[in-house]
Amino acid sequence: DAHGTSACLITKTDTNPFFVKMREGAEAAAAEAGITLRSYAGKIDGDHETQVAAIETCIADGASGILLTASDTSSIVGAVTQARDAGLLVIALDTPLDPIDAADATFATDNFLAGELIGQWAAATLGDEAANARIAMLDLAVSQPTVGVLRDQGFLTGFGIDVKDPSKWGDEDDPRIVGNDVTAGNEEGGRKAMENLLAVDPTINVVYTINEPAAAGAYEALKSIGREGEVLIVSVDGGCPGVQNVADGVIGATSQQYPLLMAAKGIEAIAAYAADGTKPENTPGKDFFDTGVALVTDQPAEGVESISVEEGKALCWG
Amino acid sequence: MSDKTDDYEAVVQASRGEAVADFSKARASALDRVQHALHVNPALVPLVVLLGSIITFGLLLGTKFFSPFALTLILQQVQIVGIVAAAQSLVILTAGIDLSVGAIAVISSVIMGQFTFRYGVPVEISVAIGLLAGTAIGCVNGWLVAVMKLPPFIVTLGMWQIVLAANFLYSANETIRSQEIETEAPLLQFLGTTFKIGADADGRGGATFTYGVIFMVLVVVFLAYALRHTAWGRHVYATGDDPEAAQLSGVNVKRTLISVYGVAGLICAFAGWALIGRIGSVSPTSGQLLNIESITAVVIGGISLFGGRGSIMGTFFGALIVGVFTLGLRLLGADAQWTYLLIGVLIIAAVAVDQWIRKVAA
Amino acid sequence: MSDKTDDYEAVVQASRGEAVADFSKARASALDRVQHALHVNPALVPLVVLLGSIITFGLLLGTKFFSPFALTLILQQVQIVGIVAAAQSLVILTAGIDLSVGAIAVISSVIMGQFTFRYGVPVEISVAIGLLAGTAIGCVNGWLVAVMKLPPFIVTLGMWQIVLAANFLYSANETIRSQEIETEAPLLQFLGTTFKIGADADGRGGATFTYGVIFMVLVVVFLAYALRHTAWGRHVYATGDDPEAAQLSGVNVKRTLISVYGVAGLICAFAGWALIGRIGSVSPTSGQLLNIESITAVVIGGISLFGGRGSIMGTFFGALIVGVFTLGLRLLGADAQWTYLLIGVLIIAAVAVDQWIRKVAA
Amino acid sequence: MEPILKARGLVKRYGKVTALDNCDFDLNPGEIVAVIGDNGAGKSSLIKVLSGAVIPDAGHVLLEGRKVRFSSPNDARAEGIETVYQTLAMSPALSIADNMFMGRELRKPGVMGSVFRQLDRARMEKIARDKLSELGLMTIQNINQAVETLSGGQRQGVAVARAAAFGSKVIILDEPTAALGVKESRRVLELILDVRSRGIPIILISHNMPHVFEVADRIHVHRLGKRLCVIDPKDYTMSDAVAFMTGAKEAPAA
Amino acid sequence: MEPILKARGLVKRYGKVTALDNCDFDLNPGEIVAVIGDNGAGKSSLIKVLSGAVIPDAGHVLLEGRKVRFSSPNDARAEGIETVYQTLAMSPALSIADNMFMGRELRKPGVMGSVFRQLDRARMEKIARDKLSELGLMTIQNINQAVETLSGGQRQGVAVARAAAFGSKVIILDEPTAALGVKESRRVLELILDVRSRGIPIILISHNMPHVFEVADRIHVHRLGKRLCVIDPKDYTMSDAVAFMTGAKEAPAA
Ligand SMILES: Nc1ncnc2c1ncn2[C@@H]1O[C@H](COP(=O)(O)OP(=O)(O)OP(=O)(O)O)[C@@H](O)[C@H]1O
Ligand SMILES: Nc1ncnc2c1ncn2[C@@H]1O[C@H](COP(=O)(O)OP(=O)(O)OP(=O)(O)O)[C@@H](O)[C@H]1O
Ligand SMILES: O[C@@H]1[C@H](O)[C@H](O)CO[C@H]1O
Ligand SMILES: [Mg+2]
Ligand SMILES: [Mg+2]
Repeated sequence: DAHGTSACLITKTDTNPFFVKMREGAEAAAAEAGITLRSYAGKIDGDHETQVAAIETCIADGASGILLTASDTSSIVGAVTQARDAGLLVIALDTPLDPIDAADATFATDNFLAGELIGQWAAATLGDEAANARIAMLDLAVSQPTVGVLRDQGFLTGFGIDVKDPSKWGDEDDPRIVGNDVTAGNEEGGRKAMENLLAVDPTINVVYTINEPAAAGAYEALKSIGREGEVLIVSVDGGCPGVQNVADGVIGATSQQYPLLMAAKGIEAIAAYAADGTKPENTPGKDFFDTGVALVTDQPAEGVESISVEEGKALCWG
Repeated sequence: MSDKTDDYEAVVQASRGEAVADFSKARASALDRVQHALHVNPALVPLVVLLGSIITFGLLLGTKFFSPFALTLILQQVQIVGIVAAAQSLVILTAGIDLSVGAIAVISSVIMGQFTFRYGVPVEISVAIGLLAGTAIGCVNGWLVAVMKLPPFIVTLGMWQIVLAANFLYSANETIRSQEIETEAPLLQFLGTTFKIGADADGRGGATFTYGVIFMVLVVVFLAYALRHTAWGRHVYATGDDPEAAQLSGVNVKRTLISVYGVAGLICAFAGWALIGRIGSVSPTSGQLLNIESITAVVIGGISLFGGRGSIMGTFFGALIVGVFTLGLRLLGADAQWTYLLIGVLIIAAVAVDQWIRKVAA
Repeated sequence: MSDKTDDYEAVVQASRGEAVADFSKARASALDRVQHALHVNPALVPLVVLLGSIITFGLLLGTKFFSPFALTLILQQVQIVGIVAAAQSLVILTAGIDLSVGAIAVISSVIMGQFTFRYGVPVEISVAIGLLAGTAIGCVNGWLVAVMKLPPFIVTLGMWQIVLAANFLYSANETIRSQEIETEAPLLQFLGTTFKIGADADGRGGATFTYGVIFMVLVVVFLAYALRHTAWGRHVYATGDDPEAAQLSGVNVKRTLISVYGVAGLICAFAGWALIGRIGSVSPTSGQLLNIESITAVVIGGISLFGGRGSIMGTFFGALIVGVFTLGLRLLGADAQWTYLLIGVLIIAAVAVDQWIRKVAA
Repeated sequence: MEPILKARGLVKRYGKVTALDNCDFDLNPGEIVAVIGDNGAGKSSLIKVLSGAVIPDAGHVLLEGRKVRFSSPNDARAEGIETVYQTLAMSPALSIADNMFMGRELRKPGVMGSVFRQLDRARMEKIARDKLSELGLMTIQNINQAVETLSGGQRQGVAVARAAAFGSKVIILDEPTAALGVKESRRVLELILDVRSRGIPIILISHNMPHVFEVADRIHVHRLGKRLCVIDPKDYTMSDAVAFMTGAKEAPAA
Repeated sequence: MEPILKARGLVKRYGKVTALDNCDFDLNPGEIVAVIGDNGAGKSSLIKVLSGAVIPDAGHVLLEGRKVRFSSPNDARAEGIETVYQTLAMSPALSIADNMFMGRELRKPGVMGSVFRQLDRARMEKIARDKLSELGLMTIQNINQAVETLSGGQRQGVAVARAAAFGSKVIILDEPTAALGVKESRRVLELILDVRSRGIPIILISHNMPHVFEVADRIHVHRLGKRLCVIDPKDYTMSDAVAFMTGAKEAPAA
């Protein structure tokens, strides 16, 4: 009986639909398992201090476990250790900690892989033209948070471009890259960044975007100069509006991740731990539990595994 | 020889027609004329800076920058900030500040979208409700400032957090997609409607305008008129200059303040509408930096944060200066981080130049 | 009967010892004493609000909140904001504002870390260099405000962007991991050192303090002393009250301003050091909200944004009030957005209560 | 004769200080009443109540026998009471014309005025210029120059001209010559007499005894927040007045 | 006799306005010089140059024959020149004692003072209280009350007391009685005479001719930004002075 058990969910923000859905998923699973769930979130992506304070609050609150999507994967380790020392089960969701075993378990998407898939798809779709591609890179923020770097570098790797230092974007010198600009992960930023890069080079034909809102903004910029049909836009997330945008041809392909699964798995694990102290296991062969990533597109490319928009819609999260 | 019976005041009794104090009219040099022009029209300095930077980037970048396409692109990029900064100018002219402008814009756009899509309210009415909501929030700000006499910084800091949180709670962070709006409620995107002048046969290049850009210009012109040519405008300046003096000399300071914050809220709500036009969709996460960006435009435009001095045209030029620099630096190849840094330098430099020109001219 | 020869001034010639103006001493009621206490010690209002909110949450939450562990946890959670808010108070007392505080704290911590790890500089020297860098940035702010006479809002807005971008460029966005610091340069984490009072056998529960918390208290006490008991402190108040009058009555306003911004920079650099202690690692993305959070604490603490009025103890209580509300609301089960919304309400309410108490008492 | 302006039992407290302590006041039609008193006696507080700038804690004001409740200076102005405050109450950054017409701006005739609410600048400037030169108070180079560019004396002059131009029932002047030079003060005194000759009564606060005795019809002596007595300048000397006001001599029964 | 303070060829322009137009000035040891002139004649500008508050565009100032370059009021104060400005220059939120010692605070003796730089409040308050009562200017209930709680007249008194207490070489007073009542003005005049009897020379700006003629040893007539003439009050009447100052009469050769 899980009565009296409580758990915490700490997300990077609760303004990003990704985390909103994750929270809804966790709430539903918690209600089912009879667990009380408290949710916390940073004010902005990268708001690390609020997450530390949240962990402390969970300890004070006597929670059994914490589900955490860390804003700063290595800085948070101290607070996580404190929680584990206090007897809480800490599970990293979506974003692995650094080092990964600082958490009791990790249920996550492989963000580099997510980027790699759309990179491979874009290269395969262009075929020989990939050699002459004009690529715009729409990243997250000048502070270069890790998700953004992993997806960006994954995309370039998948596309076949040398990424130089894989821990930062913008140091590449491949002439096919027109430039990097930042979007704050929203439509407005996506549009402005796209416009800026189009002013540099109006012949851009491949656009990497950090997430689907940024992709939607980029599309508006292209539409306003009448080039929306001639450019490949790729993105990451697989939210329902994003998948719908793939269906509508706004986005060519997107890498879908599964926050609801992460949340549900996390709650299950905490319930089990509270009941008899068992800890969750990793996906065989990996040092975390991979909740998977799938490329969603209706124009499958040869050699790149993908699912259809129909399938994507069935799995989408918001 | 002096004694207290001396009726010395009689000396001046006769000379009633004479001048008491007069300014020397000599040296009406070119410098004088410049100074006078600056006093009468404080927006001249930012205009000079704007033209200077356009010319500089034009020389450095050639037609890449100096094309109808790039120049009108800047207008499109600054339209939201420009509209919000017009609202911000009003508030700052009264010696206030409004940190909630961005939050008001966003919640208004969310209300327009959610009323249309969640509740099925006709889109015209939803837009009206959104505009009303923005105005209402502005009026609450104004009431707290004018009647409760709380400092504007605090009132709008609190309101910012309240409105933003309410926005996320209400919208459940859901985006309404561009394609849905286009088919079901195109009026929401009305201010995004584009028209081109001088494009090529395929409709590419050339000057591109949107109704949002036109709207921004109209707001600025309208406010410039209202501030300069109506009693309300004079009262706004007087309130910002010295609220106590304004009250004593017959201005209803409370009403003026509430109207200013209310109008600012309305303009921000329009900015929210224009935002839908610009990004196509209704997104509750937009507009988070609008407060800082609008204040930056106002200050670069030469309006004093202490109230009562400056002109709304200056704000318009201030917004354009930031736009010109941002695009210009990107086209010159500065990366995002460097651009961010250089805009910081620009902010300080623009104000320093402004001070310097005024000092030299004075 | 009147004529101008009447030497009416002679009437008052004799009565030299008499009082010119005197206050009625009647009605020295309890209310009067409250008013006097409030005037002499403006931090009383936030103290009352603080105690009231601790008691309220204590009643609502019982020992979950009202335990040494939870109460000292609040201290730990507010330490960084508390230190930065102390710096912010100084600046606001001079009628300025410092938007760059967070950026200064972060770049200082990055410098301490990078000098130690990238260049192999001994950690003591790296810390000193970090503190110096913070001070230097503060002095540049001060110079721009005092000598170039630019508005503090703009100077520090620009500096915020410049320092933040420089921080990202310099650090290459690299975090220095806690584990490395612990083994190679533990001095960087010095202010994070914990000690417990009254913990159980396993070291759990009980009151937990860190050197950072102690440091915050020391900074506040030190500044309270300096502001109240040294000439420099009086000059800070005079400068904020009326800079022109201060200058005319013998205060070196420029030097005072530069020293204030410089000291603020130094304190922020210390906050950067404490930040390493708190989060374990050196992370260039921390501290982005410190400017707004510190201003909030200052204002809730009753320091006027117009300068010259208020006390640093008030700021300390202000920071604690926010900490108490945040933890209390969370423990009560409010989710993040509701907490933000309620903090927004708190900000406005705290200032309204402050105004009201002063009005009633006056 | 029924006073045009009458106050009874006015009380105004600022915290511990009682600025007005059950104070009475009377102004008869067509007369100049001077209010004299020590610094801090409460003279400015009294006229602030009469002009609507301060709301009294107790007591009432009667205008032409009607009880009036002013809650702002605008209310008093609407009744024809114009005031020059000790602090002048001008907006430094605005022009002389703007300041003169603040709160009672003239609009253009026709649609421009009624629909677009456009100010009739030309007309306001002309009137402002006329008023200033008619009163002979000063030569202003440019009616559009900002008030902050004027000297203290010039500002004082503009404030007085504004009151004289618009006051239809009562004009109140709080130390209008304090900052003025000999010549400028003289002009203001002449102006005061001019205004009275137009039949408008005036309340004049001043510390300058010769001026007070020269122009006042009656003198209200204020002491410790209340009316001590009212004297006729023809019956008493300046020395008497000063003695009453400072408490050196017993005041006559009011 | 060598003047203690001497200025030659001072020029100060504010934009188009020339506030000082090649102005000279002399103050002899132990004397009271009054400066009179119309509003806007440049009197305040002159004394702001002499007291370091304004740096002149041209010209120079000699103190006891030495050329001095004041770049702030502090420089002038360090030389023993104290000034009461027309605007008073007080920090409203600070106490009377704080204001009196602003910029020259006393520190505790011993380590507390030298290392911890602690102010000696008790001593400063005592001195402030003594100075105020010694000058008999006013009764202050509490030396620690904020200046903003004082009436205009009381503030004026504190400012004058501050200058009188610290001025060792020259005391400059810019319209010190403008806002004061009869009794309070009287006190200030007595104070001025007291100070002279201590051998300290005084510069007094005033629009009050009887006061000027009562206390001044010489009168500097200022007109259109420069010294028009210097007259001895024993040789001329007030009417003469006013006539010179307003330009109604030709001035005597300086
Ligand atoms: N706004 C205020 N707040 C607090 N006290 C005030 C305020 N206004 C006036 N007082 C106090 O009320 C008393 C009367 O002030 P008032 O200004 O009416 O005097 P007055 O007779 O006009 O003096 P003066 O001749 O110096 O102008 C004084 O003690 C003054 O300090
Ligand atoms: N800071 C300033 N900026 C611009 N003009 C100024 C400034 N200070 C003084 N002036 C101008 O200089 C001239 C002389 O001013 P000043 O104050 O010296 O006159 P004053 O003789 O003291 O007059 P009053 O008797 O009215 O005090 C005036 O025309 C005034 O407007
Ligand atoms: O890490 C997260 C998620 O993977 C999601 O894409 C939302 O934005 C990022 O910050
Ligand atoms: Mg008065
Ligand atoms: Mg003067």
